[in-house]
Parts: sequence; structure tokens; C-alpha cells
Amino acid sequence: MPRVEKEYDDIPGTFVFDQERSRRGYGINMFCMSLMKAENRKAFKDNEAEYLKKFPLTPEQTEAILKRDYNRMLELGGNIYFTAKLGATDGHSFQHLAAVMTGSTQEGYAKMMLGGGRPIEGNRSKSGKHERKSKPAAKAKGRKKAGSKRG
Amino acid sequence: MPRVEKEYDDIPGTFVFDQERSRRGYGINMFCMSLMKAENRKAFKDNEAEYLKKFPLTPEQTEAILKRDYNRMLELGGNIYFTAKLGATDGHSFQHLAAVMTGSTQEGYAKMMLGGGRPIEGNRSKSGKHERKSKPAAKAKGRKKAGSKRG
Amino acid sequence: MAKIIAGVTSSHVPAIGAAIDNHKTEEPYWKRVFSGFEKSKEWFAKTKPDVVIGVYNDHASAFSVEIVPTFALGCAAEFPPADEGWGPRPVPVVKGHPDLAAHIAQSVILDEFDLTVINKMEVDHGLTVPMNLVMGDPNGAWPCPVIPLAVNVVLFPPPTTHRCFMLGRAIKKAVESYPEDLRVVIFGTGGMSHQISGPRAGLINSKFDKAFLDDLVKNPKKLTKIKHVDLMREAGAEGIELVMWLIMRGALDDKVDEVYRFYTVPASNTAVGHVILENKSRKSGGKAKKAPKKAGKKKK
Amino acid sequence: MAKIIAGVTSSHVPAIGAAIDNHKTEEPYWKRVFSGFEKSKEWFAKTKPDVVIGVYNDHASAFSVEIVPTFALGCAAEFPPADEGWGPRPVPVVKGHPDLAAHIAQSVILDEFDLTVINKMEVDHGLTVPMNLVMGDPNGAWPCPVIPLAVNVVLFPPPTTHRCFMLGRAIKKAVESYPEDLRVVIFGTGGMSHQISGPRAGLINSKFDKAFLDDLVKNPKKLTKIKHVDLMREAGAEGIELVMWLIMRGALDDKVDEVYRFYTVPASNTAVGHVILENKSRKSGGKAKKAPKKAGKKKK
Ligand SMILES: [Fe+3]
Ligand SMILES: [Fe+3]
Repeated sequence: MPRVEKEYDDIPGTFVFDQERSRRGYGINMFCMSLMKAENRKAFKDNEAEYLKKFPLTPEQTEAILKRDYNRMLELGGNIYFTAKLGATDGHSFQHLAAVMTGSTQEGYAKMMLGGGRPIEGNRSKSGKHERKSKPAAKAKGRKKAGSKRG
Repeated sequence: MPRVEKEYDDIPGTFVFDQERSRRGYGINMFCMSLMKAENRKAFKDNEAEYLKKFPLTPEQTEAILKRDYNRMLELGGNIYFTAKLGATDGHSFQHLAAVMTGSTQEGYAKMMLGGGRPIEGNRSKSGKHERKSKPAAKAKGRKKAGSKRG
Repeated sequence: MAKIIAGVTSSHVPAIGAAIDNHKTEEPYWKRVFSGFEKSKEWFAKTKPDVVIGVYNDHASAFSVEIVPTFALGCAAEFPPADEGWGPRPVPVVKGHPDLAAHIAQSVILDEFDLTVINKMEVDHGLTVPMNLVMGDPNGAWPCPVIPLAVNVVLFPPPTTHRCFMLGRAIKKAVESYPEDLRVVIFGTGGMSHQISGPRAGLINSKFDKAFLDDLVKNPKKLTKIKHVDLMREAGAEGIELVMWLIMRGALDDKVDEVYRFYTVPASNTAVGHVILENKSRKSGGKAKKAPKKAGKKKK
Repeated sequence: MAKIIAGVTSSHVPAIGAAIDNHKTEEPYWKRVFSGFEKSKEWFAKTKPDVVIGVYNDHASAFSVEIVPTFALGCAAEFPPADEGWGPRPVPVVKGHPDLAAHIAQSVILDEFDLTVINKMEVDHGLTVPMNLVMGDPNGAWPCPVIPLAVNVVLFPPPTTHRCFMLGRAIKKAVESYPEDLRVVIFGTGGMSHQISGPRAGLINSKFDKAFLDDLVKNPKKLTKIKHVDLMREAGAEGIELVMWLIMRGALDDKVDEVYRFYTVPASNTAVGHVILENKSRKSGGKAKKAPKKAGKKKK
């Protein structure tokens, strides 16, 4: 069955993890779960490509994992709570992953957060139909609209 | 906390598997679940007492399992859907277990079932307060009141 | 749009599975039981549903006491038969319907049923025995996808009969909002009166069973008032499996045609009850040409 | 009889756990966050609840996509910290309260909540970070038993805010029917606005958060009308964790005293919101001498 458009598809820069995505990303997410054991983390780090063969992954999914392309993992059915375990295995924080996914440097991202985070104005909907009639989006440095790089 | 009496405690010859029983019988039931694998069934049959050491069982529970005392297993927190796997491991049917639990021979029990089963009259409650004012319990051979031997 | 066209109830005694698997269906004891399902197989072959929703209970096969979901909907692509202690039943893997299952899960959760979504599960005799009885010899592959809905009746308390009926209603609504023409049959399994545990094992209350069958067809709301303790008292400790029949009934229209009924005692420890109920409105839904085609509607 | 005397909400950012575990709480960035919980620790030490019910969400630690319960109540005696990819947090094992948990499970299932009963589970930062923030340094053992209630917010759809509020109501009723004098505090964790995934990561909507806090205290029924899509749009994809706060609120009286509030941005990717609400009726329940002793009532 073709994907039926969902109301939440209009939220910019966001992949809502529904069952359709869950099914597609089963291999990515089960791989990430496996990293909850130290011996598996070691086996993965020792030979990443070999370790990934144990999971039902498409070539695109394997490539996204090997390249640590976190947005691509989400597109291919990964979920952040799962992929964060890959980040942890690499010794990275959630904030590092967030910076990567927004196309920022970790420093730039951290600065945006300290400045109050990404503003909601201008980031409510792709269609624009959910924007309020309040003042336009702030233009402060580092506070950018989502999806400017991808998605 | 002492056990709070339940309405269903008044049903004769019956162990309702509530969380209190489930907690008590955790080891029995997890042991029985382990018998869902052929290699575990073999390991158990090879050395029953040794195999049982892998599970958190009291001496009474271990003894009930070794003796195949199915009513005692229920008293100690086992549940029939779990203990049936021990029966299956021994090559026994549910009907065999039922016969054992009612203190009948399998033949006698099967005959009772062919005769229409254990009657409801006289078997509704220990207190008697749930019996209907219909005709008294049938006295046909093999159709006996529950709990005449134990419970 | 999809539509539930009929409901089937059947007991799911493991010994029936053993009789099938060991080719004993022609023995007099078993022939009495199996002959009651001849017409059902014909009905199923004629009805040819696109999907079956199989309401059953797991018997400590997929779920131990470590995790006990009240309602668990199987959304996976397939469900292998479980090894219940004597090796897996020699029946085909049950194929699911992930799209419809996911749709039902989403719909009933938003309708405030606290479903557990399952993407990996083995299924036991509770599901596969009624499939044998109603679908016949699968001969390599079951005739249609089956979405398993596992209901807790092992750890007390199971869901109430009322809650089960209301879940049936929510499933009906979910199916009817699925944008593809599918004719769906729902099975409610387990029961009828039986107790397989303890000194009261072997209890059979045929009077209760027959009244239950009558009410199930004509007055199901009456059954939504039965308390668990009364079900266990009257129908046996494991007779409480009957709550699941209310899910099937809730998923049908208020008024149904009873197209078949069979009742016999015993199969092993259990009274076997079986009815087939068709929605009166069945002809207006499903593949009927007059239903407007709404599938695939989407924005550019 | 037992009684819920207060409710606490708090975000449960993993980085807060890392800051604690790595002794960074005195660094300026983190001091801003932790200083907001000084008063909370004093409040907790003074309040000394007998049991905490910890509403949180599992972050793909105990539950993968294989099995996803909407509401899972932890009835075990203990819950070890999970290894989320960097080794388990160096915090004590969480001790449960199996008797009260079993009582709540039975009560809410009979009240038609379709709970999943859990007897084995590891708990992640979602539960243990708020415990650190509010209970303080456990120093070898947590100060009281905690019953974990894990809510699905990972696989869409989570339960609705309305359903969560109603579950809170049912938990209140369950606790109040428990025949032992226990003073219970309920935590609702997760939120506030945050998105940690995809190109919109870093979203913060403080205006929304503050209005949410106000409504949570004074007009929670308004929050029971928010749709998931609007929560995700306004508070970020993972801001949907806020649904859990409604369980806490539903378990309290209609009118509550707000005894403390703290709000700061950011902790890592997230807005941190925290309130402590006390039932106005708190003094009449629990260990107060005037409450009639009803525990242990049983037939001979
Ligand atoms: Fe059954
Ligand atoms: Fe979280």
C-alpha cells in the first residue's frame, strides 16, 4: 500500500517514528539495541562492516551506519533513541548527534542552545499554515530555520 | 503484607494465578518456560536435580517438581499453562495432568469427561453461598465433587 | 474501504491440535469433535476472507511472567509456531498483515486502548488450532494472512468482558477506516467451560455455555456485565478465556445472522463451542462493486 | 490507607545524568541547571514519602521495536540500571514495591486500563535522572522504593494526553484503596520542549512550555485536549514526552498547591521544567494518626 500522507508529515525537519518507519528501520534499530552490551560494542568497533552483516540491513542502511549519517539513518527508519546508542558507542553525546543532524558544528549548535535554542517561529510547518500571526522568526546568529541543509 | 482474602478464594479446588502467586512461583514458571527448547528438555531429563539448580526455587518447589506433584506446584505459585510444559516434556497430555490433579486415574477421569464432565452443582463455592436452588449435585460414578482428596 | 464481514468463535484445545498432527481425526472420539467443523470449512472456503484477525490467548509461550501485556497486537510479517514442550506444531508459519495491523494499532491507541505493539512473536495452539478447525488442512500455506491479537487470561486479572467488547468496537472502527478494500473475518477463541488445573479440573457447565452462546448472538451487552469471579466459578478457572469472544462480538454489527452453531462435550478437558456469525450488512462492504473506491487518496 | 500526597515533574535529559556521573555539577553551565533542584531535594528530604511512582519513558533500553507496551507497570522487587551504550549509570539498583504495584495493576486493569505487567526490567536515564535531581545523591541506596511506570513515546502513537490523565485518576483510586498507610509521591518525567532528532533538532518553545506549566497546575483538563501533532509541532518531536506529565497530574486532586517551580534553557538539547505540586488534602491521609486503621482486615 502506498504511504498515506500523515498530518505530522507537515512538521519540518522531523521524522515521526511510526510503524511504517519502524518496519523499514527494523535492522538499524535492532543493530543499535545490540550495542547495549560491552562485548557487542567491542565486536562492532573491531570490524564494523563484518558486525553489521548479522542484521537485516539494506546496502543504504549499512552505508548510513558506517558513515554515521544520522539523518539518513532516520530517513531509512532509524529512531533517535536507538541511534543514540551508536553515538554512545563512539563516545558522543546527544548534543553532538544533534549538531551533526542539523548540519552545525558542535560549537555552533551549543551556542544556539545557549541563546535559547532553535525558535519555534518559522519552524512549525512546511506548508506555513500553522504559523502564528506573531512577530516574524528571530534572525539571531546561529538560530536558523530547520531543514535548510536537508529534509 | 498479609494476604488479603479474595472473592475467588471461595471457588473450590482452584488456584487463581494472581500476582501474589506469580511472585511466589516465579522460579517454577521460569523453569517450565525453559522447557520450550529441545536442548533444555534434554539437559533437564539428563539430570533433573542439577538442572533445577539454575532457577530460584525453594526446597519445597524443587521437591514438587521432581515428584511431579502438580497440585503442589500450583499451591507454590506455579500456573498450569507453565507446568503443562513439564507435562509435555514427560510426554503427557493435559488430560493426564488433570487426572493427576484430581486424584483420579486417567481412565477414570476420561470416563468422567465422556459422561459430561465434573458437574457445576456442588462445585461453585466452598462456602456454599453461590449454589443455586436447582436439583442437587448428580451422584453418577466418576462425577465427584472437587477437592475431596486435597485443596 | 475494509470491512469486517463475519465473526467465528471456537475453543482452542491443544489436544485437538495433537489429534490433527497425529492423524487421529477419524477415531470415533475425535470424529465427534471434527465433524462439527465440516460445515465451517465449507463456509470459510466459500467466504474467502482477505484477512483474519485472530483473537486468542498466549499460553505462556510468547509471554512469561516477565512481561504480560493485556492486549498485544501482532504487527509482524510472520509468526512461527511456538515449541510448547513437544516441538512446534507441524503447521505453516502464520503470515501477518503488517499494513492493516499497524493501522488498527494506531487507530485503537488513539481511541484510548492501551495496546502493546508486537513485531516479533511465536504463536501457540491458541491461535493455530482454531485455524486448523475453520480453515482446514493448510497443506503448505494458510489460505490468508492472520493478524494475531493476544489477550492476557493467564495472570489475573484479564481484561473485563466489557473492555473486550469495547476493544472489538474500536477494531471495527479501525478496519472500516482502512483505505483498501479488504474483507475481514474475526476469530474469538478459547473457552468454553473448562478447568484444567487443580482438584476441580474437568468442570463442565453446559447450561452456562449454551446461555452464553445465545447471549453472544442476541444480547452480547448482557455478557459485558459478567464479573471474572462468576466466569471462573461457572465456567471453570480457564473458562475465563471466554472474555476473548466478546472482542469478536464487539467487532460485529449489533444484529448478526447466526449461520452455524456446534457444541459438544468433551474434547479432552473442555466443552467445545463454535458459532459463525455474519453481519447483516456484509454484502454492502468489501469487494462489492458499489462501494466507492477511496483507497490511495493522497495529496500530490 | 495509602494516599498520594504530592506530584513532581521533571525533565530527564541524559546529559544531566552524565554531568552527575562525571562530577561536573559545579561547572557554570551545569550549576545553572542543578541549582534549580536544591530546594527540591530539601522538599523531598522533609516529605519523606514511603513510595514513589515514577512515570517515565523507556528510551529503547528495556523495549525494542519487538514489543512496545503503551503502559508498562514495574511489579518486580528491583530494577537494575540499563547499559545505554556507555555502561550502566553508576547509581544503585532501584527497589520496587511489589505489593503496591500488584495492587495498582489489578485495580487499573479492572478499571479498564490495558496495562502491561512487568516483572523483569532494566531502567534507563528516563527514570534515574529525575531520581538524582529530586532525591539527591543516593549514596549507596535510594531513599525509598520506586514503582516504575514506563509509557511508550517512542513508537507513534503514544497514549493521548487525555488517556494519560485518566490513567492518573485510576492510579489515585488504586492507591487510595490499598490497605496500608503509605504516603506516595508520583513523578511525571520527560519534556519539556525538545527535539533531539533530525534537522529541526534544538527546537525550544519557552512560551509553550510556560503556558503548559500554568495549565498543568490550574487547568489540566485543557491539556487533555492537545493533539499529538500539535505537541510535536510546538514542543518538538521528543517534546511529546510531556504526555507523561498528565499521568502525574491526574493522580493528584483537582486543586493543588504549587510549592515550587523551576524552568531553564538549555540542558544539552532541552528545556528543563520542574514543578512540585502538593495535594491540599495531603494532611488528612497517610501516616496521620486520625486516619482509621483499616489495614490487615481479613476474615478469620
Ligand atoms: Fe486456552
Ligand atoms: Fe526522554
